[in-house]
Amino acid sequence: MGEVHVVNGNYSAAEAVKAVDVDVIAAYPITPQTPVVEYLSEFVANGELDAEFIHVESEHSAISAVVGASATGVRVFTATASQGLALMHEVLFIASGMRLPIVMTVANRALSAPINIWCDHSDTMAQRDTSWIQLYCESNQEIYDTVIQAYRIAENEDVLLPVMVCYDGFTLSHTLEPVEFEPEDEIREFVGEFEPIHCKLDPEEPMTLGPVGGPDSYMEFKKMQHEAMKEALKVIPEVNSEFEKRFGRSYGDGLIEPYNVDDADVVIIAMGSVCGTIKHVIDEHRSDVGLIKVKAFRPFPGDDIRRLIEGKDAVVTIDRAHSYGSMPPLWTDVKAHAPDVEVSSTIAGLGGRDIRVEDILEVIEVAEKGEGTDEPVWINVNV
Amino acid sequence: MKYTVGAVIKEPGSTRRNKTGSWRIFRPVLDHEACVHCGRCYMYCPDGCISLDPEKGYVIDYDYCKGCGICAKVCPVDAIEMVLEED
Amino acid sequence: MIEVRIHGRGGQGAVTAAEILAIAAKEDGKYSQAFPFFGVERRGAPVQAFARISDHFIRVRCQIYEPDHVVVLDPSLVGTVNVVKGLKEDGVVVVNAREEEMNHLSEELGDYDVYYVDATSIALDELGVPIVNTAMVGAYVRATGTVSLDAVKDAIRMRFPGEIGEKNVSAAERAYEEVKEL
Amino acid sequence: MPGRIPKRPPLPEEELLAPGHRACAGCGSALCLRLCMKALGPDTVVVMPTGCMEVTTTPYPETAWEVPWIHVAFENAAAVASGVEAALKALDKKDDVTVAVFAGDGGTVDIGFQALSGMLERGHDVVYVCYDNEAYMNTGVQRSGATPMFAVTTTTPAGRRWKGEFRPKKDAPRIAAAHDIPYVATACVSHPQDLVKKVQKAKEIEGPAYVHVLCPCPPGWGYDSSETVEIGELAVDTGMWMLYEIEEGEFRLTYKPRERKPVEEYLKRQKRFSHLTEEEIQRIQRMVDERWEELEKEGSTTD
Repeated sequence: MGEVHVVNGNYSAAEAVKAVDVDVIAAYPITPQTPVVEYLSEFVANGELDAEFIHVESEHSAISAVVGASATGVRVFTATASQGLALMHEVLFIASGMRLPIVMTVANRALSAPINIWCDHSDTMAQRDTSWIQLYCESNQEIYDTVIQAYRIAENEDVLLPVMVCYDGFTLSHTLEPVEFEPEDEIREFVGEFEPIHCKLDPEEPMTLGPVGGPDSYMEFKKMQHEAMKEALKVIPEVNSEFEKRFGRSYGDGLIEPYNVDDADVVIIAMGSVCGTIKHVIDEHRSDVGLIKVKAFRPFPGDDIRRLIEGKDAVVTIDRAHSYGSMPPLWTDVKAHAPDVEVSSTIAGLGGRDIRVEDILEVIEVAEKGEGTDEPVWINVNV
Repeated sequence: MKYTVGAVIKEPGSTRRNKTGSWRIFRPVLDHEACVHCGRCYMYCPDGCISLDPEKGYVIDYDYCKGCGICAKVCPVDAIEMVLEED
Repeated sequence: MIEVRIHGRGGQGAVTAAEILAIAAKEDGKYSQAFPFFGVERRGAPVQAFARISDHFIRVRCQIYEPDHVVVLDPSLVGTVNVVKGLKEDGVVVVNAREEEMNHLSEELGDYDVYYVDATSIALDELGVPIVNTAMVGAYVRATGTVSLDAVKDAIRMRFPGEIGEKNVSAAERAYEEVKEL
Repeated sequence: MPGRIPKRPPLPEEELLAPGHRACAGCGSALCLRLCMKALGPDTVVVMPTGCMEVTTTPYPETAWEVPWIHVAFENAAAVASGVEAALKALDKKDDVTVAVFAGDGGTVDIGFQALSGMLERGHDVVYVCYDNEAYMNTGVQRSGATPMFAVTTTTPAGRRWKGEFRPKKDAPRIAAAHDIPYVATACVSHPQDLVKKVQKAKEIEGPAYVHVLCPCPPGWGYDSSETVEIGELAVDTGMWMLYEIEEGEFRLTYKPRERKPVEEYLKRQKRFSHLTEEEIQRIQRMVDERWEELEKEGSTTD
């Protein structure tokens, strides 16, 4: 049995990183992720975590350093948000292209301009195509559990892809709530010792990592990455259910978490902390509504979502990001997998705009009226 | 071609398969009689294709020599001559 | 579910007060949530923090617009900030104020149940600094019964280990005793 | 008159940079890396940013490297090396393995400068070698911060208004030294034994070491591939490039030409300077004279 502590989301992330016993941490502070770096510094300073901590001079160097460390054959961690993630952008492709099992947490935050430190998903959505697995969390417990599972997923031989664990800035990162922390030895047993599988910088067995891949090989490597993502669609549920067996907690099948969907006429598809508010609305106001919480955005469990929304009266997505000049990302992915289902699109909660109960009710109304199917409806906006 | 996970190359020194000797226009020819075995040609070869044979002295590996001509220039006794490659 | 809004100034410990409440709720076997108003305010600026306390896991994650209770750490905020904004009809206000200040404050606070305590003097006595958050949590739990005083004391000790924790416990206990209904 | 066959060549025999790589004939940078590997030995992890030497040595599925080697991006070799070094520490292997960076001038003095500064300031035990061919040669000779005054590149052409590069070369070794690191040195491929000695020293010293190596480039500088060593020698003998060490803050010239040759002898051998007027040559001469005067004041001279 674990022990319950009342902590914020950043602490949950740091505690999980400590529990899995990472070897090298390189991170640069940025609101609202900063406390993760501070907590981990404290753990290392106190000797609670035996890791090398690299005080890098930028997020670009943070991700670069963990790429170097991971390639040398150790378990690594970094964390960032917003502009910091954008600064890492280039190296994200390289980390996944080199198939390094890096785990990074992102405290989701909007991108400038105007400068805004508050939550939305623009930062991680902009990294959608970097070939990182993206898992979104609804609660601080889910952050802790997901970071631990992320190492198992990333290090799986059939996957070998980096994982981004995303949680909403402030709404989770700076909010305290009870979280059950498991005994560290049990977590370490669950995650296992890190063993490099496909590469290691070691003079005993010299390898060349990150070579030039020309037109005769590049495309093959990229297709292999896609296949690895498809494998992750199998591995994520396996890890989720193994975790449940051991610790008693799960999040749907690890890819999506349906809530009241079977009995629902209207289905909302959403990601992150807003799913909690949606569940609250379903419980308190609209028992005829269901929720599909998308936990894994990459790989995208599109077929599972399609099966759940086929035949429903109304379906609506909530995106906390937009693809300007087109339709927002979650809607686009849902539609790509369910072209025959009418799906309404709403955009809410950009730049920390609170998503209130009344906003969720408005989202449901948009769906019921069949609006937003070819142009997103912006919720609680004044222009 | 075999495609490894993450494009990792596990065969060190495998560019040896690529015989850059075909790049050559001029060919260094070492006069072993004139050679004083100072090793300058060996030191300065950017392609590492001059080595010391205990029997023959310094030898040039024409499989890889690109014919840059540095060895001929640095030879203190002009023991290396650059001659036009034939066919 | 009880929703609490805490008004203070940057540096007075409003966020910590919310956190202590949330930790205390857990000690009482309840569920809780605590979060600051996510701003860029610095020391001295009016700030807010929030707490939710419930018998069940709290799923809702929007901000609090209609609190059940309001705690005011600094009397000068009453009048500058609408501290009772959205407060439910049967809501409770707990304010740090001296008895003589209450005459003009009560006008601003309307018909709500109002409790007051001179937390500044308590904090100065017990801690030597005018940081009133722990005292005000003590007064708040007396006024509302949301969580127990014992749980608050445990939470304070967890948040501030050692001597400083004991001083804060004393501050909370004294405010618990000294708080008065208007 | 045939001489005695030496038992050993003048430098270690092991070739850790295999032939068959695609560097240009007469490449000064390839020579530099080959020599550096002789100095560092097989227990070395090499980190390289994007550049000539990266693309020419690792065309999948082939590699010229006999040691573990990694490339990540253009601007982050020093950060990657920091991570490698930290991981070796975590694995308790740091004492047995050297971490080295070989980066071009662009990857060092321009785009990689921030990461380099961070690595030096944090004190990682890494040997950082800049192979400086004074422009972005990999992409076809565009100017970098290390391009010398008046040199023509494709982005600093000589025309009616421009006379090649506008400003003197960024003094990267001295900036590296300003981080108070234990060892900084300059070298040139024309002086291989000096270069190898310095890289060996850099390897032995604990903490960050920075070695900046001038590497003449036949196509980029405009001279025949056979002249790489001569051009390097002229750079040193004219004082255009100085060989020195800064060890624990102590500056020391490691080579002083008996009599400095006029810079014209160096400049006139290269197409990139062929547009220079007498006046511009003299301006370069004055710059070199002033710099020598300044540096000679700083330290003693030994060979």
